[in-house]
Amino acid sequence: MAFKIETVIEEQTARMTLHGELDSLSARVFMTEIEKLSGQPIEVLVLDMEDLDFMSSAGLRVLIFSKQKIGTHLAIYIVKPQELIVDTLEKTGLHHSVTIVDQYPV
Amino acid sequence: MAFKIETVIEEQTARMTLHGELDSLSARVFMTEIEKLSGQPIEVLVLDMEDLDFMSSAGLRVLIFSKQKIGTHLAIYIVKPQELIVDTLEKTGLHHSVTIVDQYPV
Amino acid sequence: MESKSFPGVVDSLDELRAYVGELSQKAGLAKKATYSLKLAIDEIATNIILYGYEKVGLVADFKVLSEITDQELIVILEDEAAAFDPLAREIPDEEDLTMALEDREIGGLGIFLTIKGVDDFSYEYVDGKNRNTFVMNVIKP
Amino acid sequence: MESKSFPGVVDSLDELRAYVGELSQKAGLAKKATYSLKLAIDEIATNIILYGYEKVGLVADFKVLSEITDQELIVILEDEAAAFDPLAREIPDEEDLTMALEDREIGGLGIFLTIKGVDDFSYEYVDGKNRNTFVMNVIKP
Ligand SMILES: Nc1ncnc2c1ncn2[C@@H]1O[C@H](COP(=O)(O)OP(=O)(O)O)[C@@H](O)[C@H]1O
Ligand SMILES: Nc1ncnc2c1ncn2[C@@H]1O[C@H](COP(=O)(O)OP(=O)(O)O)[C@@H](O)[C@H]1O
Repeated sequence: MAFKIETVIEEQTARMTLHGELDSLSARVFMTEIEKLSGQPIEVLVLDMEDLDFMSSAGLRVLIFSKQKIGTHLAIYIVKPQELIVDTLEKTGLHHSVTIVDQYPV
Repeated sequence: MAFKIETVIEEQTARMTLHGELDSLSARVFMTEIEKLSGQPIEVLVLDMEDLDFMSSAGLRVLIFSKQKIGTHLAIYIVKPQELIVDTLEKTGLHHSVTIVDQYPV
Repeated sequence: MESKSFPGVVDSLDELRAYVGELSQKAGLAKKATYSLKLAIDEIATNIILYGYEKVGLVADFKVLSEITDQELIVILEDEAAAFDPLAREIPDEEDLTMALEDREIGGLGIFLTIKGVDDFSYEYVDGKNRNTFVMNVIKP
Repeated sequence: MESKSFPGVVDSLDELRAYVGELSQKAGLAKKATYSLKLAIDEIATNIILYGYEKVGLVADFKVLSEITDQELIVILEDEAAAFDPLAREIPDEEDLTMALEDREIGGLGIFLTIKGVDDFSYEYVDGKNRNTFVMNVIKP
Protein backbone atom coordinates (compact mmCIF):
# COMPACT_ATOMS: atom_id res chain seq x y z
CA MET A 1 0.00 0.00 0.00
CA ALA A 2 1.22 3.49 -0.87
CA PHE A 3 3.42 5.16 1.72
CA LYS A 4 2.74 8.71 2.86
CA ILE A 5 4.46 10.94 5.36
CA GLU A 6 3.56 14.35 6.81
CA THR A 7 6.00 16.45 8.79
CA VAL A 8 5.18 19.28 11.16
CA ILE A 9 7.95 21.14 12.97
CA GLU A 10 7.06 23.13 16.05
CA GLU A 11 9.72 24.66 18.24
CA GLN A 12 12.26 21.89 18.80
CA THR A 13 9.92 19.04 18.00
CA ALA A 14 9.53 17.39 14.61
CA ARG A 15 6.39 15.30 14.27
CA MET A 16 6.00 12.89 11.38
CA THR A 17 2.91 10.87 10.64
CA LEU A 18 3.54 7.70 8.64
CA HIS A 19 0.88 5.87 6.63
CA GLY A 20 0.92 2.68 4.58
CA GLU A 21 3.94 0.42 4.13
CA LEU A 22 7.55 1.31 4.80
CA ASP A 23 9.88 -0.77 2.62
CA SER A 24 13.19 -0.03 0.93
CA LEU A 25 11.47 2.03 -1.73
CA SER A 26 9.39 4.21 0.58
CA ALA A 27 12.20 4.45 3.15
CA ARG A 28 13.89 6.78 0.68
CA VAL A 29 11.11 9.28 1.15
CA PHE A 30 11.39 8.95 4.95
CA MET A 31 15.19 9.31 4.71
CA THR A 32 14.86 12.54 2.75
CA GLU A 33 12.49 13.97 5.40
CA ILE A 34 15.02 13.16 8.13
CA GLU A 35 17.91 14.58 6.12
CA LYS A 36 16.02 17.89 5.93
CA LEU A 37 16.13 18.14 9.73
CA SER A 38 19.89 17.83 9.95
CA GLY A 39 21.47 21.05 11.10
CA GLN A 40 18.17 22.21 12.66
CA PRO A 41 17.95 22.44 16.46
CA ILE A 42 15.56 19.51 16.85
CA GLU A 43 15.41 17.85 20.29
CA VAL A 44 12.42 15.54 19.90
CA LEU A 45 11.29 13.40 16.97
CA VAL A 46 7.75 12.08 17.24
CA LEU A 47 6.79 9.34 14.80
CA ASP A 48 3.10 8.65 14.61
CA MET A 49 2.80 5.05 13.41
CA GLU A 50 -0.83 4.20 14.07
CA ASP A 51 -1.53 3.94 10.33
CA LEU A 52 1.73 2.25 9.41
CA ASP A 53 0.99 -1.35 8.40
CA PHE A 54 4.44 -2.65 7.51
CA MET A 55 8.04 -1.78 8.28
CA SER A 56 11.11 -3.59 6.98
CA SER A 57 14.74 -3.18 8.06
CA ALA A 58 14.93 -0.22 5.69
CA GLY A 59 12.70 1.63 8.18
CA LEU A 60 14.91 0.66 11.11
CA ARG A 61 17.87 1.99 9.19
CA VAL A 62 16.24 5.40 8.94
CA LEU A 63 15.65 5.41 12.72
CA ILE A 64 19.34 4.73 13.32
CA PHE A 65 20.29 7.39 10.80
CA SER A 66 18.02 9.96 12.53
CA LYS A 67 19.88 9.68 15.74
CA GLN A 68 23.28 9.88 14.06
CA LYS A 69 22.27 12.82 11.96
CA ILE A 70 20.27 15.01 14.27
CA GLY A 71 22.43 14.20 17.27
CA THR A 72 22.62 11.62 20.02
CA HIS A 73 20.66 13.93 22.34
CA LEU A 74 17.62 13.37 20.12
CA ALA A 75 14.65 11.75 21.87
CA ILE A 76 12.58 9.55 19.57
CA TYR A 77 8.96 8.79 20.47
CA ILE A 78 7.01 6.23 18.51
CA VAL A 79 3.29 6.71 18.92
CA LYS A 80 0.92 3.71 18.70
CA PRO A 81 2.92 1.33 16.53
CA GLN A 82 1.04 -1.80 15.49
CA GLU A 83 1.86 -4.96 17.42
CA LEU A 84 3.85 -6.61 14.63
CA ILE A 85 5.99 -3.52 14.19
CA VAL A 86 6.69 -3.45 17.95
CA ASP A 87 7.84 -7.04 17.47
CA THR A 88 10.40 -5.97 14.88
CA LEU A 89 11.64 -3.15 17.12
CA GLU A 90 12.07 -5.58 20.00
CA LYS A 91 13.71 -8.36 18.04
CA THR A 92 16.34 -5.98 16.72
CA GLY A 93 16.89 -4.20 20.03
CA LEU A 94 15.78 -0.83 18.71
CA HIS A 95 13.21 -0.47 21.47
CA HIS A 96 16.13 0.34 23.79
CA SER A 97 16.77 3.54 21.90
CA VAL A 98 13.27 4.82 21.28
CA THR A 99 10.28 5.34 23.56
CA ILE A 100 7.06 3.63 22.57
CA VAL A 101 4.01 5.59 23.75
CA ASP A 102 0.26 5.77 23.31
CA GLN A 103 0.23 9.49 22.78
CA TYR A 104 2.56 12.46 22.64
CA PRO A 105 2.91 14.64 24.67
CA VAL A 106 2.88 11.68 27.04
CA MET B 1 39.17 7.23 -19.12
CA ALA B 2 36.20 5.91 -21.03
CA PHE B 3 35.65 2.16 -20.95
CA LYS B 4 35.05 0.19 -24.11
CA ILE B 5 34.49 -3.47 -24.78
CA GLU B 6 34.27 -5.51 -27.99
CA THR B 7 33.02 -9.06 -28.11
CA VAL B 8 33.64 -11.63 -30.81
CA ILE B 9 32.18 -15.11 -30.51
CA GLU B 10 33.67 -17.87 -32.61
CA GLU B 11 32.70 -21.48 -32.13
CA GLN B 12 32.87 -22.07 -28.37
CA THR B 13 35.20 -19.17 -27.64
CA ALA B 14 34.10 -15.69 -26.61
CA ARG B 15 36.80 -13.07 -26.96
CA MET B 16 36.39 -9.68 -25.33
CA THR B 17 38.79 -6.77 -25.72
CA LEU B 18 38.70 -4.28 -22.84
CA HIS B 19 39.94 -0.69 -23.10
CA GLY B 20 40.18 2.14 -20.59
CA GLU B 21 39.19 1.90 -16.95
CA LEU B 22 36.99 -0.74 -15.37
CA ASP B 23 35.23 0.66 -12.27
CA SER B 24 31.82 0.05 -10.74
CA LEU B 25 30.15 2.15 -13.44
CA SER B 26 31.80 0.50 -16.44
CA ALA B 27 31.62 -2.96 -14.86
CA ARG B 28 27.90 -2.79 -15.59
CA VAL B 29 28.65 -2.80 -19.30
CA PHE B 30 31.02 -5.74 -18.87
CA MET B 31 28.40 -7.58 -16.76
CA THR B 32 25.80 -7.16 -19.47
CA GLU B 33 28.18 -8.62 -22.06
CA ILE B 34 28.76 -11.66 -19.86
CA GLU B 35 25.06 -12.07 -19.14
CA LYS B 36 24.46 -12.32 -22.90
CA LEU B 37 26.67 -15.42 -23.01
CA SER B 38 24.70 -17.32 -20.42
CA GLY B 39 22.90 -20.24 -21.96
CA GLN B 40 25.29 -20.30 -24.91
CA PRO B 41 27.68 -23.27 -25.26
CA ILE B 42 30.82 -21.23 -24.47
CA GLU B 43 33.88 -23.18 -23.28
CA VAL B 44 36.57 -20.49 -23.35
CA LEU B 45 36.47 -16.81 -22.40
CA VAL B 46 39.43 -14.75 -23.61
CA LEU B 47 39.81 -11.30 -22.08
CA ASP B 48 42.26 -9.08 -23.88
CA MET B 49 43.44 -6.58 -21.26
CA GLU B 50 46.46 -4.98 -22.89
CA ASP B 51 44.68 -1.63 -23.12
CA LEU B 52 42.94 -1.84 -19.76
CA ASP B 53 44.51 0.74 -17.42
CA PHE B 54 42.52 0.26 -14.24
CA MET B 55 40.39 -2.46 -12.65
CA SER B 56 38.62 -2.24 -9.30
CA SER B 57 36.91 -5.02 -7.35
CA ALA B 58 33.85 -4.43 -9.52
CA GLY B 59 35.85 -5.98 -12.36
CA LEU B 60 36.83 -8.97 -10.22
CA ARG B 61 33.20 -9.45 -9.38
CA VAL B 62 32.35 -9.82 -13.07
CA LEU B 63 35.08 -12.47 -13.45
CA ILE B 64 33.57 -14.48 -10.60
CA PHE B 65 30.10 -14.04 -12.07
CA SER B 66 31.30 -15.29 -15.49
CA LYS B 67 32.35 -18.59 -14.10
CA GLN B 68 29.14 -19.02 -12.11
CA LYS B 69 26.98 -18.06 -15.02
CA ILE B 70 28.58 -19.74 -18.01
CA GLY B 71 29.55 -22.79 -16.01
CA THR B 72 32.42 -24.02 -13.90
CA HIS B 73 33.92 -25.79 -16.92
CA LEU B 74 34.65 -22.35 -18.41
CA ALA B 75 38.34 -21.62 -19.01
CA ILE B 76 39.21 -17.93 -18.60
CA TYR B 77 42.33 -16.56 -20.30
CA ILE B 78 43.53 -13.06 -19.53
CA VAL B 79 45.80 -11.76 -22.25
CA LYS B 80 48.56 -9.25 -21.42
CA PRO B 81 47.14 -7.60 -18.31
CA GLN B 82 49.17 -4.63 -17.04
CA GLU B 83 51.42 -5.29 -14.08
CA LEU B 84 49.27 -3.45 -11.53
CA ILE B 85 46.20 -5.36 -12.60
CA VAL B 86 48.12 -8.65 -12.22
CA ASP B 87 48.88 -7.42 -8.70
CA THR B 88 45.19 -7.09 -7.92
CA LEU B 89 44.44 -10.55 -9.33
CA GLU B 90 47.22 -12.03 -7.18
CA LYS B 91 46.33 -10.20 -3.97
CA THR B 92 42.76 -11.41 -4.18
CA GLY B 93 43.63 -14.96 -5.22
CA LEU B 94 41.82 -14.72 -8.53
CA HIS B 95 44.93 -15.77 -10.43
CA HIS B 96 44.23 -19.31 -9.22
CA SER B 97 41.08 -19.41 -11.29
CA VAL B 98 42.17 -17.72 -14.50
CA THR B 99 45.16 -18.24 -16.79
CA ILE B 100 47.33 -15.22 -17.50
CA VAL B 101 48.94 -15.42 -20.93
CA ASP B 102 50.83 -13.31 -23.44
CA GLN B 103 48.69 -14.35 -26.35
CA TYR B 104 45.76 -16.55 -27.19
CA PRO B 105 45.77 -19.15 -28.67
CA VAL B 106 48.72 -19.78 -26.39
CA MET C 1 4.25 -25.48 -7.81
CA GLU C 2 2.69 -22.16 -8.63
CA SER C 3 5.06 -19.64 -10.24
CA LYS C 4 4.99 -15.87 -10.74
CA SER C 5 7.63 -13.46 -12.10
CA PHE C 6 8.41 -9.92 -10.96
CA PRO C 7 10.68 -7.32 -12.53
CA GLY C 8 13.85 -6.95 -10.45
CA VAL C 9 13.22 -3.38 -9.26
CA VAL C 10 12.23 -2.00 -5.85
CA ASP C 11 8.87 -0.97 -7.28
CA SER C 12 7.95 -4.65 -7.35
CA LEU C 13 8.14 -5.07 -3.56
CA ASP C 14 4.64 -3.78 -2.92
CA GLU C 15 3.05 -6.23 -5.33
CA LEU C 16 5.31 -9.01 -4.06
CA ARG C 17 4.05 -8.52 -0.49
CA ALA C 18 0.46 -8.49 -1.73
CA TYR C 19 1.09 -11.78 -3.54
CA VAL C 20 2.64 -13.34 -0.43
CA GLY C 21 -0.45 -12.17 1.43
CA GLU C 22 -2.68 -14.08 -1.01
CA LEU C 23 -0.60 -17.25 -0.74
CA SER C 24 -0.69 -17.04 3.05
CA GLN C 25 -4.43 -16.68 3.04
CA LYS C 26 -4.85 -19.70 0.75
CA ALA C 27 -2.59 -21.70 3.04
CA GLY C 28 -4.54 -20.57 6.09
CA LEU C 29 -1.67 -18.80 7.90
CA ALA C 30 -2.47 -16.67 10.93
CA LYS C 31 -2.03 -12.89 10.81
CA LYS C 32 1.27 -12.85 12.67
CA ALA C 33 2.79 -15.64 10.58
CA THR C 34 1.65 -13.88 7.42
CA TYR C 35 3.35 -10.68 8.48
CA SER C 36 6.61 -12.45 9.36
CA LEU C 37 6.66 -14.23 6.02
CA LYS C 38 5.98 -10.98 4.15
CA LEU C 39 8.80 -9.33 6.04
CA ALA C 40 11.27 -12.17 5.41
CA ILE C 41 10.49 -12.28 1.69
CA ASP C 42 10.58 -8.49 1.39
CA GLU C 43 14.05 -8.43 2.99
CA ILE C 44 15.58 -11.09 0.75
CA ALA C 45 13.91 -9.72 -2.38
CA THR C 46 15.22 -6.25 -1.53
CA ASN C 47 18.75 -7.64 -1.33
CA ILE C 48 18.40 -9.50 -4.61
CA ILE C 49 17.22 -6.32 -6.29
CA LEU C 50 19.70 -3.90 -4.72
CA TYR C 51 22.84 -6.03 -4.43
CA GLY C 52 22.27 -8.81 -6.93
CA TYR C 53 20.85 -6.74 -9.78
CA GLU C 54 20.92 -2.93 -9.55
CA LYS C 55 24.38 -2.54 -8.03
CA VAL C 56 26.02 -4.51 -10.83
CA GLY C 57 23.72 -3.38 -13.62
CA LEU C 58 21.88 -6.63 -14.25
CA VAL C 59 18.38 -6.22 -15.63
CA ALA C 60 16.38 -9.35 -14.86
CA ASP C 61 13.23 -10.70 -13.28
CA PHE C 62 13.02 -12.81 -10.17
CA LYS C 63 10.53 -15.61 -9.61
CA VAL C 64 8.31 -16.68 -6.76
CA LEU C 65 7.60 -20.41 -6.70
CA SER C 66 5.20 -21.74 -4.11
CA GLU C 67 3.51 -24.84 -2.84
CA ILE C 68 0.86 -25.35 -0.23
CA THR C 69 0.69 -28.70 1.54
CA ASP C 70 -1.32 -29.84 4.52
CA GLN C 71 1.41 -28.90 6.93
CA GLU C 72 3.20 -26.00 5.33
CA LEU C 73 3.47 -23.11 2.93
CA ILE C 74 6.73 -23.21 0.96
CA VAL C 75 7.84 -20.13 -0.96
CA ILE C 76 10.99 -19.99 -3.08
CA LEU C 77 12.61 -16.83 -4.45
CA GLU C 78 14.69 -17.61 -7.52
CA ASP C 79 17.05 -15.07 -9.07
CA GLU C 80 19.69 -14.81 -11.81
CA ALA C 81 22.31 -12.83 -9.89
CA ALA C 82 25.78 -13.91 -8.79
CA ALA C 83 25.77 -16.59 -6.11
CA PHE C 84 25.06 -15.20 -2.65
CA ASP C 85 24.31 -17.30 0.42
CA PRO C 86 22.61 -15.19 3.11
CA LEU C 87 23.48 -17.86 5.67
CA ALA C 88 27.22 -17.62 5.04
CA ARG C 89 27.53 -14.24 6.75
CA GLU C 90 27.66 -13.59 10.41
CA ILE C 91 24.38 -12.23 11.61
CA PRO C 92 24.25 -9.72 14.48
CA ASP C 93 24.32 -11.32 17.94
CA GLU C 94 22.66 -10.39 21.24
CA GLU C 95 25.38 -7.92 22.09
CA ASP C 96 25.14 -6.02 18.82
CA LEU C 97 21.42 -5.75 19.23
CA THR C 98 21.55 -4.12 22.65
CA MET C 99 24.07 -1.48 21.60
CA ALA C 100 22.84 2.08 21.60
CA LEU C 101 21.30 3.16 18.33
CA GLU C 102 23.89 5.78 17.64
CA ASP C 103 26.85 3.42 18.05
CA ARG C 104 25.73 0.67 15.82
CA GLU C 105 26.61 -0.41 12.41
CA ILE C 106 23.56 -0.40 10.28
CA GLY C 107 24.12 -3.68 8.41
CA GLY C 108 22.85 -7.20 8.80
CA LEU C 109 19.36 -6.57 10.15
CA GLY C 110 17.58 -7.74 7.02
CA ILE C 111 18.95 -11.27 6.99
CA PHE C 112 18.58 -11.45 10.79
CA LEU C 113 14.86 -10.65 10.58
CA THR C 114 14.42 -13.18 7.80
CA ILE C 115 15.97 -16.04 9.72
CA LYS C 116 14.15 -15.20 12.95
CA GLY C 117 10.80 -14.78 11.26
CA VAL C 118 10.21 -18.02 9.39
CA ASP C 119 9.95 -21.64 10.51
CA ASP C 120 12.66 -22.67 8.12
CA PHE C 121 14.98 -20.82 5.78
CA SER C 122 17.45 -22.39 3.38
CA TYR C 123 19.61 -21.44 0.44
CA GLU C 124 21.02 -23.23 -2.59
CA TYR C 125 22.65 -22.30 -5.90
CA VAL C 126 21.35 -24.51 -8.71
CA ASP C 127 21.66 -24.24 -12.50
CA GLY C 128 23.13 -20.77 -12.29
CA LYS C 129 20.33 -19.53 -10.05
CA ASN C 130 20.03 -18.55 -6.40
CA ARG C 131 17.15 -20.21 -4.57
CA ASN C 132 16.08 -18.83 -1.20
CA THR C 133 13.45 -21.07 0.40
CA PHE C 134 11.02 -19.97 3.12
CA VAL C 135 8.82 -22.44 4.98
CA MET C 136 5.93 -21.61 7.33
CA ASN C 137 4.11 -24.28 9.29
CA VAL C 138 0.37 -24.29 8.91
CA ILE C 139 -1.42 -24.94 12.16
CA LYS C 140 -4.72 -26.62 11.42
CA PRO C 141 -7.54 -25.71 13.79
CA MET D 1 44.20 21.31 3.41
CA GLU D 2 42.98 21.36 -0.16
CA SER D 3 39.31 20.46 -0.63
CA LYS D 4 37.18 19.39 -3.59
CA SER D 5 33.57 18.20 -3.80
CA PHE D 6 32.09 15.56 -6.06
CA PRO D 7 28.44 14.63 -6.66
CA GLY D 8 27.63 11.32 -4.93
CA VAL D 9 27.03 9.29 -8.10
CA VAL D 10 29.10 6.56 -9.81
CA ASP D 11 29.71 8.91 -12.73
CA SER D 12 32.05 10.88 -10.45
CA LEU D 13 34.51 8.01 -10.02
CA ASP D 14 36.39 8.71 -13.22
CA GLU D 15 37.03 12.33 -12.32
CA LEU D 16 37.83 11.33 -8.75
CA ARG D 17 40.59 8.99 -9.91
CA ALA D 18 41.97 11.68 -12.19
CA TYR D 19 42.05 14.08 -9.24
CA VAL D 20 43.85 11.53 -7.04
CA GLY D 21 46.32 11.15 -9.91
CA GLU D 22 47.05 14.89 -9.81
CA LEU D 23 47.52 14.91 -6.05
CA SER D 24 49.86 11.92 -6.28
CA GLN D 25 51.94 13.62 -8.93
CA LYS D 26 52.21 16.79 -6.83
CA ALA D 27 53.27 14.71 -3.85
CA GLY D 28 55.83 12.83 -5.96
CA LEU D 29 54.38 9.33 -5.52
CA ALA D 30 55.71 6.54 -7.70
CA LYS D 31 53.52 4.91 -10.35
CA LYS D 32 52.69 1.83 -8.30
CA ALA D 33 51.80 3.82 -5.18
CA THR D 34 49.65 6.14 -7.27
CA TYR D 35 47.71 3.21 -8.70
CA SER D 36 47.18 1.64 -5.25
CA LEU D 37 45.91 4.91 -3.85
CA LYS D 38 43.55 5.42 -6.80
CA LEU D 39 42.24 1.90 -6.31
CA ALA D 40 41.75 2.33 -2.53
CA ILE D 41 39.92 5.63 -2.94
CA ASP D 42 37.81 4.32 -5.82
CA GLU D 43 36.72 1.35 -3.69
CA ILE D 44 35.69 3.39 -0.65
CA ALA D 45 34.04 6.11 -2.76
CA THR D 46 32.10 3.42 -4.64
CA ASN D 47 30.79 2.09 -1.34
CA ILE D 48 29.83 5.56 -0.11
CA ILE D 49 27.93 6.18 -3.33
CA LEU D 50 26.23 2.78 -3.64
CA TYR D 51 25.56 1.87 -0.01
CA GLY D 52 25.70 5.22 1.79
CA TYR D 53 23.75 7.28 -0.71
CA GLU D 54 21.99 5.55 -3.61
CA LYS D 55 20.68 2.53 -1.75
CA VAL D 56 18.87 4.67 0.82
CA GLY D 57 17.96 7.53 -1.51
CA LEU D 58 20.27 10.21 -0.14
CA VAL D 59 21.31 12.84 -2.65
CA ALA D 60 24.53 14.46 -1.47
CA ASP D 61 28.09 15.32 -2.42
CA PHE D 62 31.21 13.83 -0.92
CA LYS D 63 34.42 15.70 -0.31
CA VAL D 64 38.09 15.00 -0.88
CA LEU D 65 40.37 16.78 1.57
CA SER D 66 44.11 16.48 1.08
CA GLU D 67 47.43 17.53 2.44
CA ILE D 68 50.95 17.02 1.15
CA THR D 69 53.80 17.04 3.64
CA ASP D 70 57.45 16.16 3.24
CA GLN D 71 56.85 12.59 4.26
CA GLU D 72 53.33 11.81 3.13
CA LEU D 73 50.24 12.40 1.06
CA ILE D 74 47.09 12.38 3.17
CA VAL D 75 43.70 12.10 1.50
CA ILE D 76 40.39 12.15 3.37
CA LEU D 77 37.00 11.15 1.95
CA GLU D 78 34.20 12.85 3.86
CA ASP D 79 30.55 11.89 3.39
CA GLU D 80 27.11 12.60 4.84
CA ALA D 81 25.78 9.06 4.94
CA ALA D 82 24.90 6.93 7.97
CA ALA D 83 27.92 5.92 10.05
CA PHE D 84 29.85 3.04 8.53
CA ASP D 85 33.25 1.83 9.68
CA PRO D 86 34.92 -0.26 6.96
CA LEU D 87 37.34 -1.61 9.59
CA ALA D 88 34.56 -3.04 11.74
CA ARG D 89 33.80 -5.85 9.31
CA GLU D 90 35.72 -9.03 8.90
CA ILE D 91 37.78 -8.89 5.77
CA PRO D 92 38.44 -12.04 3.72
CA ASP D 93 41.34 -14.13 5.00
CA GLU D 94 43.96 -16.23 3.21
CA GLU D 95 41.67 -19.22 3.02
CA ASP D 96 38.82 -17.31 1.41
CA LEU D 97 41.18 -15.92 -1.16
CA THR D 98 42.45 -19.29 -2.34
CA MET D 99 38.99 -20.76 -2.81
CA ALA D 100 37.99 -21.55 -6.35
CA LEU D 101 36.33 -18.68 -8.15
CA GLU D 102 33.05 -20.46 -8.56
CA ASP D 103 32.68 -21.31 -4.88
CA ARG D 104 33.30 -17.92 -3.43
CA GLU D 105 31.14 -15.28 -2.02
CA ILE D 106 31.63 -12.11 -3.95
CA GLY D 107 31.72 -9.64 -1.03
CA GLY D 108 34.45 -7.93 0.89
CA LEU D 109 37.10 -7.54 -1.80
CA GLY D 110 36.80 -3.76 -2.01
CA ILE D 111 37.68 -3.03 1.61
CA PHE D 112 40.36 -5.73 1.50
CA LEU D 113 42.09 -4.06 -1.47
CA THR D 114 41.85 -0.69 0.23
CA ILE D 115 43.50 -1.79 3.44
CA LYS D 116 46.22 -3.76 1.62
CA GLY D 117 46.99 -0.97 -0.81
CA VAL D 118 47.75 2.06 1.36
CA ASP D 119 50.41 2.73 4.00
CA ASP D 120 47.75 3.70 6.50
CA PHE D 121 43.97 3.63 6.53
CA SER D 122 41.73 4.91 9.32
CA TYR D 123 38.12 5.76 9.94
CA GLU D 124 36.24 8.13 12.22
CA TYR D 125 32.72 9.53 12.53
CA VAL D 126 32.82 13.23 13.43
CA ASP D 127 30.12 15.91 13.40
CA GLY D 128 27.66 13.66 11.63
CA LYS D 129 30.16 12.80 8.91
CA ASN D 130 32.16 9.72 7.96
CA ARG D 131 35.85 10.35 7.43
CA ASN D 132 37.96 7.73 5.69
CA THR D 133 41.64 8.67 5.77
CA PHE D 134 44.28 7.29 3.38
CA VAL D 135 47.98 7.91 3.91
CA MET D 136 50.79 7.17 1.45
CA ASN D 137 54.45 7.59 2.37
CA VAL D 138 56.46 9.71 0.02
CA ILE D 139 59.92 8.30 -0.60
CA LYS D 140 62.26 11.14 -1.42
CA PRO D 141 65.01 10.31 -3.91
N1 LIG E 1 21.68 -10.93 -3.00
C1 LIG E 1 22.83 -10.42 -2.53
N2 LIG E 1 23.91 -10.33 -3.33
C2 LIG E 1 25.08 -9.83 -2.86
N3 LIG E 1 25.26 -9.38 -1.60
C3 LIG E 1 24.23 -9.44 -0.76
C4 LIG E 1 22.97 -9.96 -1.16
N4 LIG E 1 22.14 -9.90 -0.10
C5 LIG E 1 22.84 -9.37 0.92
N5 LIG E 1 24.10 -9.09 0.54
C6 LIG E 1 25.17 -8.58 1.41
O1 LIG E 1 24.84 -8.93 2.75
C7 LIG E 1 24.82 -7.78 3.58
C8 LIG E 1 23.79 -7.91 4.70
O2 LIG E 1 22.46 -7.82 4.20
P1 LIG E 1 21.27 -7.39 5.16
O3 LIG E 1 21.22 -8.31 6.33
O4 LIG E 1 20.01 -7.31 4.36
O5 LIG E 1 21.66 -5.97 5.72
P2 LIG E 1 21.93 -4.59 5.01
O6 LIG E 1 21.28 -4.60 3.67
O7 LIG E 1 21.31 -3.63 5.95
O8 LIG E 1 23.43 -4.43 4.96
C9 LIG E 1 24.59 -6.62 2.63
O9 LIG E 1 25.12 -5.43 3.12
C10 LIG E 1 25.32 -7.08 1.37
O10 LIG E 1 26.69 -6.80 1.47
N1 LIG F 1 29.58 3.29 3.10
C1 LIG F 1 28.93 2.16 3.42
N2 LIG F 1 27.73 2.21 4.03
C2 LIG F 1 27.09 1.08 4.37
N3 LIG F 1 27.55 -0.16 4.14
C3 LIG F 1 28.72 -0.29 3.53
C4 LIG F 1 29.48 0.85 3.14
N4 LIG F 1 30.63 0.40 2.59
C5 LIG F 1 30.59 -0.94 2.62
N5 LIG F 1 29.44 -1.37 3.19
C6 LIG F 1 29.09 -2.79 3.45
O1 LIG F 1 30.29 -3.53 3.52
C7 LIG F 1 30.27 -4.63 2.59
C8 LIG F 1 31.66 -4.92 2.06
O2 LIG F 1 32.11 -3.92 1.16
P1 LIG F 1 33.21 -4.24 0.07
O3 LIG F 1 34.43 -4.78 0.76
O4 LIG F 1 33.45 -3.05 -0.79
O5 LIG F 1 32.65 -5.43 -0.78
P2 LIG F 1 31.35 -5.58 -1.69
O6 LIG F 1 30.91 -4.21 -2.09
O7 LIG F 1 31.86 -6.38 -2.82
O8 LIG F 1 30.35 -6.32 -0.88
C9 LIG F 1 29.24 -4.22 1.55
O9 LIG F 1 28.65 -5.33 0.95
C10 LIG F 1 28.25 -3.43 2.38
O10 LIG F 1 27.34 -4.28 3.02
